[in-house]
Parts: sequence; C-alpha cells; structure tokens
Amino acid sequence: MNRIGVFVCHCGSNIAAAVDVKQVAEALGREQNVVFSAEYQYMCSENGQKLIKNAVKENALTGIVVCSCSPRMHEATFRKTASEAGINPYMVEIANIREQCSWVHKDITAATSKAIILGRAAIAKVRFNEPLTVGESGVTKRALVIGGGIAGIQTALDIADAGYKVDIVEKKPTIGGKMAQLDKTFPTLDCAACILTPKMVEAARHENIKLYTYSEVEEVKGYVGNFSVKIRKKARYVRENLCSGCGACALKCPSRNSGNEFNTGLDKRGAIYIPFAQAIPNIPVIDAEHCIKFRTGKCGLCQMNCAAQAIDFSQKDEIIEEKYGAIVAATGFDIINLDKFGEYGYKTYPDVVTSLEFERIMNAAGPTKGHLERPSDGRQPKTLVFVQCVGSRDTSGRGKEYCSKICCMYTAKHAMLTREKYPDTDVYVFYIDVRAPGKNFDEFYRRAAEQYGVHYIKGMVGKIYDDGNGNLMVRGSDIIANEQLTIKADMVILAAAAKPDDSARSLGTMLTASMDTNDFFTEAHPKLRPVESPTAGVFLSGFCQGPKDIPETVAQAGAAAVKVIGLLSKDRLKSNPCVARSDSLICSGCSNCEKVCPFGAITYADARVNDGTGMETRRVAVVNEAVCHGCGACAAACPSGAMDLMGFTSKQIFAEVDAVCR
Amino acid sequence: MQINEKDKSNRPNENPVPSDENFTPLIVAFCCNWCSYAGADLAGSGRLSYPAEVKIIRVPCSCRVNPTFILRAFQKGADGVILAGCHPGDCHYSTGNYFTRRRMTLLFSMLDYMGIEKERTRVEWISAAEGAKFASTMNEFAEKINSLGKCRRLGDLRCV
Amino acid sequence: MTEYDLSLEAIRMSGVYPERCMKCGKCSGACPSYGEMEYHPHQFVDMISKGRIKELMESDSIYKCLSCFVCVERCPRNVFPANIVEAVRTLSERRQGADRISPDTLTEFIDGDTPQQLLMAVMRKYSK
Amino acid sequence: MVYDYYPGCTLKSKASRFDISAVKAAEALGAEMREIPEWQCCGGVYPMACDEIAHRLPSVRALNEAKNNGRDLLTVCSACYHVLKSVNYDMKNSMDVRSKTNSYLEYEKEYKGETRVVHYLEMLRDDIGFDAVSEKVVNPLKELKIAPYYGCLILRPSKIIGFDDAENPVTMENFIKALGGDPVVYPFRNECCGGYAVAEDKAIAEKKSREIIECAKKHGADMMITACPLCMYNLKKYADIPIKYFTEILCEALGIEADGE
Repeated sequence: MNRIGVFVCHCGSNIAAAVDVKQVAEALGREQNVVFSAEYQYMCSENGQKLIKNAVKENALTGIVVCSCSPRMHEATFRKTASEAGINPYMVEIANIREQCSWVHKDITAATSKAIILGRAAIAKVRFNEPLTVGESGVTKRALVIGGGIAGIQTALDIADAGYKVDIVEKKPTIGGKMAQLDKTFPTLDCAACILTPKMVEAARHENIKLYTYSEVEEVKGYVGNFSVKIRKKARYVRENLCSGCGACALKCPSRNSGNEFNTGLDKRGAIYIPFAQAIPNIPVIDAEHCIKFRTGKCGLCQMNCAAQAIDFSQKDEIIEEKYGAIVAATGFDIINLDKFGEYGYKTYPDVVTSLEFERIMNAAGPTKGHLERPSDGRQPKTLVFVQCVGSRDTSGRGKEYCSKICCMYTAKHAMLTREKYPDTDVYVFYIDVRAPGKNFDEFYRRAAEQYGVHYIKGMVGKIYDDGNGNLMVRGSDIIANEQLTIKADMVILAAAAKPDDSARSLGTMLTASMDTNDFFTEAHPKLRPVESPTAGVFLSGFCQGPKDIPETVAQAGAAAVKVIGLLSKDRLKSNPCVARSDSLICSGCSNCEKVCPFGAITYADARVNDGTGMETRRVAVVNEAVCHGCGACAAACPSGAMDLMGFTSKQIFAEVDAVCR
Repeated sequence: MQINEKDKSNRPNENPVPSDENFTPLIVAFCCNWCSYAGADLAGSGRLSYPAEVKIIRVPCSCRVNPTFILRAFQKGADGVILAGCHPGDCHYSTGNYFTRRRMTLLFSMLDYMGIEKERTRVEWISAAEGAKFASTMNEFAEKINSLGKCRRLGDLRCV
Repeated sequence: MTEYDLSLEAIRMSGVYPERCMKCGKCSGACPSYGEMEYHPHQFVDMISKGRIKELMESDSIYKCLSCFVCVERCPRNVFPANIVEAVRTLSERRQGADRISPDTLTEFIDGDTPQQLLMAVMRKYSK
Repeated sequence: MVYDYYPGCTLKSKASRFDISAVKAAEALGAEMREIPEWQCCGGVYPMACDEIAHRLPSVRALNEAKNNGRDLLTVCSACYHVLKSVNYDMKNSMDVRSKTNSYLEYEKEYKGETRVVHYLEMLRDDIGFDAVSEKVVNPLKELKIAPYYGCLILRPSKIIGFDDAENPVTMENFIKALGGDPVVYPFRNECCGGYAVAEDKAIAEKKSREIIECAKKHGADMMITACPLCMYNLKKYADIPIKYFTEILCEALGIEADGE
C-alpha cells in the first residue's frame, strides 16, 4: 500500500510569489494515496529536511514528492534525506515548480494550476517507484589530461603531486601551449617563459606524469572510473629514446620553406625542427610535408649528421591504449581567422598584425630578438594603432558573439611595453569598452593611459588602407570627440577574437561532453560546478570552458585537479541504479535492444524460464549494469515490453502522461 | 526618453496569430535530462516566459520515448506533443537522438492516418545552453496548437 | 504625430533593431560622408532609439547619406544604420511640401552627360 | 546560353555604348541576351523602407517575367543589379513584402524570389568562365595598367548581394587578367564616388571621386574601368586618365567594334 507524503517548497519568494503554495499543498493532499501534505519556506534547509524526516516517521511514508526547484538542483539532497529517514532514496520524485513554473509564468492562477498538475504527475509516478540499490564499480587510479598548455600542465602537476598517475596528451611536438609564445604577462609584467618553463620541466620530470606529445586522442570508451582511451602517437621520425636533443639535424636541414608555427609564421624553420629552445621534450620532429627526403627520396642530411642515429624515416604512427579513471579537457584556445575582415587589411598589408604576432615580435626569443621591427621593411614603427574587438562581440556572423575577455588587458600591456621601450612612439588604442574587472586590472589599464601616455580612443576603425607611399592610413571614429579621424600609422595590431581550439569539437563528441554553440565545453552548473562537465568523470580546465586569462586558468586547473583527486581517491564508485532491466519471461531474444545500445551493455544468454507451460531454455537479453548508462534506447526499441528502464519505467511515464492529461 | 520595448515589437514582420480565447491547449513536452530539460531550467533562470499549458515530462534521453507514450498523450486529451533532445552529435549517450529522429519520422508519418494533424507533434533539438530557444520553441509551438484548435481525441477503446 | 510616434514609425519603416547597437562607432568610422554630416550614423541609431527624431528630420544630414552601405556591411551587430537614415529621410519627405528637390528645380544640375539613372535616383531620394 | 536581359534606363540612352558593347561581346562568347519586353525602370536606388511596395513593383515584374521564361535575369548596370537583387531578396525573405506585392500584382502563381539575378561579370566568371574568355582574346591589353572601380552597389551589403568579398573583391581583377591586362589593386576600389548626392551637393561627389582617382593613379593606374553609369558620370568629370565601361575593354580585347554614346 502506497503512503505518499507531499512537500511543497516556497523557495523564499521564488516559488511563493507566483504560485499559491498553500492551495497546491491542499490540492495535492487530496490525491489518492497521499497521507501527508505540507508546505515550508525552504524545503532544502536543515529544518525543511527535518520536516520531511519527521513526516516519514510519523506517517510511515513509502514515497515522497517534493514540489520545489529543478531535480538537477536538489534531487540528490532529498534522496539523501529520504535515506536518512529510513526509506529507499529512489522513492523520491521532484515536481519542478520553480524553473518550469513560477519563474516562467506570471499569472498566479495559471502557475498554481500548473504546479498542481506537475505535483499530480510526480505523485502518479512515485506510486510506481521501486526501491533501487546503488551498484558499485572500481576506479582506475590514473588520470588523462588532454592538452599540454598551462591549464593541462597545472592540472597534471596538482594531480601528480597528490600521488596519482597522470598522462598528458598534447597534439603539438612540445608542451607549453599558447603561454609559451607570450612575452610578458599582465598585470605584473613578469616574463611568461620565466614562470612557465620551470613548470614544463617539472611536468616532464615528475615521476607520476607521462607525456604524450605530438599525439592525439582517437577514441574514448567506458564510463567514470573506467575509461578506455586510444591515443595516436604520431610519427616524429625521430627515436625519442636515442635522441640527445643536440639539434645538429635542425641546423643541417636544407629545407627552409615552412612557416615557423611558434613564431606565428613570421619566420621560417627547417623540415626537421625543435619548436623552440625550451621545448619539452627537447626532441625534434620531421614535418613530412616539407621534408625533401619524404618528397623526393633524396637528402637524408639530418640522418647523416645525427651522431645518436636517432633519425628513423620508416617510423609509423603508434596507437596506445590506456585505462583512466578521470579525463580532463584542457584544449585551450586559438585566434579566429581574419579573412572575413577585409576592411582591416590583415591579409593585404604585412604591417597589420594580430596581437599574437605582436607578442612574438616583442619577445626577446622571437624572430626580431625582441626589437620592435615591422614585418614589411624591418623599420622601427613610430606610430602604432591597436584595434580592439576584432571579431569579438560580433553578431554579424563574421566573428564571435562573446567577449574574448583577455584582449583589453593584453592590448594595454602591449601599448605600455611599446611606450616603455620606445618612448618616441605614438600609440593609439581604439576601443569600444575597456573591460578590466580583475585584481589590479583597472589600475594597470589606467597606468597605460595616464603614465605611459597611450592615447585611448573610444570608437572603432572603419577601414585601413595604404596611401600609395607605404603608409597605413587608419580611418576610424572618435565617438567622444564626435569626429572621424585618419591616423597615419606604421603598424596596426588587431586584437583578434579568441575561440576554442578546433580540436575541442571532436573531443567533445568523443567524450559525449556537452558543448555550447561556440564550441566551449559546458560546465555541469554555471556557478556551483564550474570545472565539471555534465558527463561524469570528465572535467574542464582553462579556456576550453570559456574565455580566461592565465591566473583564472591556473585557478581552474587546480580546481579540476582537486575534483579528479577526489574521484581517484575512492576505491569504489557508486553507479547509477537507473539502468535497463530485461524480463526474461517476456523477452523473445530478438536482438533489437542489442542493436540500439550505444555502450554494448546488452548481451544474450540462455536462461531457464517457466512461463506457466513448463520449464524451457530460451535465448534472452542480459544487461550488464556496470556498463549501462541508462539512456533507455533499448526500452523504447523492445517490441515485447520485456526491456524497461529503472526509474523511468513505461508504467511510470504512462502514469505521468495520464496525470498531466487528466 | 527611451522608446518603450513593447511598442517596438509592433514591426511589420511580427504579426501575432490571433487565437481562440476559449481554448487553452494541453501540451506535453518530453525533454531529455541532459540538454532540453536543462534548457528548460535555463529558460527558467532567465525568466523567459512561455505558456503554462506546456507540461514537461523528464526522460533520461529522447530515445527513451516510446511512440506509445505520445499516442497515449493524445488518447488522454493532449492537443500537442513535443519531443526535445540534444542536438544531433551531442547526445549524452552518443547516439540516442538519432534513434529518436528515425523513430519519430516514422510515427509522425502515420499520425495523419490516425486523424491527428502532423503539426501537433514535433521533434526539436535544444541544448542545455539554449534557454532562449526553449522558450521561443514552446511559444511558437503553443501558438501553432492554438491555431489548430482542439485535438480530435483518439478514443481509448479499453476505457469505453 | 508626436515625436515619439514618429520615431516609432521610423523604426518600423526601417525594419531595423536599433537596440542591438553596442555603440562601437564603427559605422561612423567607415562613413564616407562623415565630414558633411551634422549628425553621424551612430548618432542616428542612438537618437532614434531615444525618440529624438525631430532634430534628425530637420538636419541636412539626412540628405548627405550616400546609401553606399558601408555602415551596413561593417556593422558588427547587424544594425543597418543606412536604413535608419533612409527611414528618417522618407518620413521627412512624406510631409507636405518637404521635397528637397522638386521636378521644377531638377533642371538646375542637369548637363549633357547626366545619366537617366541619376534623375530617377534623385526623384526617389529627394522627393516623395 | 540564353539570358533574359534587363538593360535599365541609362543603358538605353546615355550609356548606350555600355549596352551595345555588352550585347556584342556576349554574342561573341556564345551567350544570347534577350531583352525582356516592356521592362520598367528599377528606380535607380533600392527602396530601403519596408513599406515602399510601389517602388519594388518594376523589379518584381521583371523578375517574374524571367521566372516564367525559365531563365536567369541578366543585368550589366551595377545599380539595376543592386536593386533587382535586393528586391528579390525581400521577395524571398520578407513575408510582408512578398504578400503585399503579390496581392497587388494579382499573379496566378505567387512570385517567391525564385529567379537568379546575374551580373554580366558573374556570367563571365561563373557561366562562361574567365579561361574561356581568355581563349577568345585577339588583342590582349598588354602593358596597360587598369584599375577596376567597383563602387558600392555591386558589392554591398554582401549578405544580400553576394557578388564578391566586399572588402577584397577579385572578380574585376581576374577579368582584366583574362584580357591580358595588368590589374591595379588599390584600396579605394570599393569606396563611394558620391553617387546620386551629386545632385544635392556637387562638392561631395568631386571630393569622393578625386580621392578615388588619385588613389588609383598613385597605385600606378593608366586607366580605370567601371560597371555603373553613375560612377562613370562622377569619375569622368574629374579624371585625367581614361575611364571606360568594363564591356568596352572586353570588346577591344575580343576585337569587336562597338559604338554608342
């Protein structure tokens, strides 16, 4: 016999303002099987939970319906309450009368009657709830971090320091990511390499960290605690165990046609190369597309000059299979392609550069050894114009609709550094808004304007063109002075919008981690679970979750590491008991369910059954509960109704439909 | 002075469809837990309103929805049934929504035959980030159902 | 019609959503006619959304727009400033006796090479 | 290849050489331009106000005629191209304009923007191909540095017109290359010449036109070409280098005689 208790939450005024909670409690109290009904200000509070526990004991409740916020918020809380009160946690159902009722319907009468209907549906469902027991599975004590930039390195170091094994997969030949390319960092102006390279070295030497550079994740299977991952280790054509990193090969390489990625293509590198001096691992890689040996079969100079005999042209890609308990996405960012912004002349004029290119030009290890020289003729520019929001906050379809967050600050940094090193320069910054809401950020930007004499112009550049004499003419508006001005500039630096790295999308699909329309990974909760993906066992670190600067990235990397450590520290994981179950008495062994299962959780076995006509042996479906994720595809595909999904049984859903349509 | 938001909406391409005042439709929305249900929650936290006639039933994945659930809703008096899941390729369970797509195409093609206008059913892909899309889809769907009017009830033979 | 209603009418006619503007000023940074205008493209967008259409209608700026669509092309927020200028101009011209150039004065600028296209454009742009 | 041809008012009078040279060159390249009967002037400028239905009618009539003939609608003049294409876009995308126009015209079958509007340069580029044009050249325009002037109407707004990249167009440059000439790439090729504002204020047209001509010359141009009679009118007044319609140099290169005003 069902004895159901109904608990209606006011959520302060969040629900009570738009829904007559008293009326809801009364109406639901009259429903069949309901023996207790109450409303309270905050059901999730200590006192609210006490109210539930007392009601369970006093009324010998068998099922609980809480009319409150989204189950995504507090289902877990109320399940725990139920189990503390001595009934099975899966005998709880939530009617979502906040997000899906009081917050979206302004009319009290309509919202109240909807709340009652939603409550009825939950009551109807809970009548058919069955006590479920949580299963358990083991945890592989090893984590995988995808991406070897500052986010990935920091996450890996924190996990490794806690004593767990962690692997980093980086698609480039070296770890370090975008931060390795930067010159100075805002707002302290300390050198990026000086703070990053020690961490890179530490990651490489750490006994718990294994690096897979020049490698990509190819397949992810399994579930939280038990992921099985295939990693493609691309052929470097250099044997890592033999190479001493002397660099003789790179010096001798006669091919000099490839743009140097590390210097954003501002200079050339050989076909065999070490990306930069502090690269980790310090092992070269052959770019087969540009290698003369690969193209024509002749050359092999690098091989002849390698004392360690490490060059191996016959090397093949290698597939590594490894098991992990947790995965961290740290794929980082890139800047957008500026082809669609012809008015800025990025493609037409060599002296119009992106901020990342400018970063390399200003870097002492860069192509100009840190001297400010413009790409076209190597002259030191006297007038520099910075343009912000190039493709950021753009809803026209050419750029990205979000704010890239980092540009205001790095532009202030660039402007400041330029003025400091070259006091004879004129520096202009076109801005729409200066967004500097960080610790010491606004002070930093103001310093650029006040102490370094950077001219900030509120307005936007409309066109950049050459005057036929090799000067760049920058035409833009100054909204505050209400004038249009044309600045004769020697160099223009565009703050191109930042976007998630291209690899994020396919990785998201592999991890079945949800992503937003801009290809940022979605967090499990925007405020309360910012470093977890909704997919259990997948965590997020750095820019791949949303625009971030370095301090924020490092903070989030640490947070993600803590979550991973928390997961790996458990010996057993509780698994979701809402899994599929097959009734061998009804199953005809048709294989429909097996075909639709995305996880391979269904197999077939012979079972001895007695359907009333005598014992017989039949081929029936069997669900592996540890592998089943509980999507319910099999239950909908089953023609006989043998397959059902616990927690969402057909009976329960029919009951809900009936209640809603009553 | 600032131009009033409400006045502005009266632009030529925004002619609202007149609705029958006495008729309030009953709409059942099956939402997958990971994308569309979360999208509905986001619509809630963004206070994006949609008609109260829309009642949401949570399912783990859109592929959990057996065609009989939808027929049952019509049988019991629903005027419209909408099924919302993750975008193709983004299913939390990798491939669930592909099954939904195929299954529902088949079901919808048979609805006319049963006396239910095709427009009373719909499959939509709404991600957890698309609160605004959830609200606008529900508004639009409710408007559509409003214009179609009451659904001819599928008689439940077992009940009579 | 009150100024408020006129502004609303102009917004309706233009089919534009001026509230999408994020005040970046790119339209004015690109406008080839900026120097000739008293009110500039970004001001048109701003003022119309504040219901200040009278000043715009009375200013010569509405005749200085070249309808070159540079502002439309480069606007990062899909605002279409040119359509707003056109709507204000059309509203102004639809009033009785508000033709900028009438068929009578048309001959003033005609010379032997004047293309028909120009006459047509003038009739469309400067009179009702 | 047969096209429905919409010449527009200016090409039938002050710019007749533009019309004649275009038709003759097309003939030589194997394309027939059939002038649609009783076409009406497009108005020279696109009516941007959504409620201007009457000003859209001439364009819709021409577009519907081409639809009924089952052919593409070809124009040579940039302004006509801009107007036809913009109106066609409205017919495709604006319910309001579509329903009002159709109910006024009382068409049996609703016109919904089905016709493809083709500029002569698009025909050369996409349908005939610049390679094929190049093969027919008998007098290559050698050692002639030609600056193409696009102006506004053929390029913008690119989302609606979609002729080429509005900031870095290449069609005319490739056209000049196909004729054996040397295209001059200069930044003001897509700036406005002052357009119809010449009637209101001669100074503005002079300023804009001079800027464009100076820019082209500074980048080494010996000659400029255009696809719009109004641009021609404005530029010619202040130019000290020859300015031609692009079809004129096409005829020269193909060895065709074409006269006209």
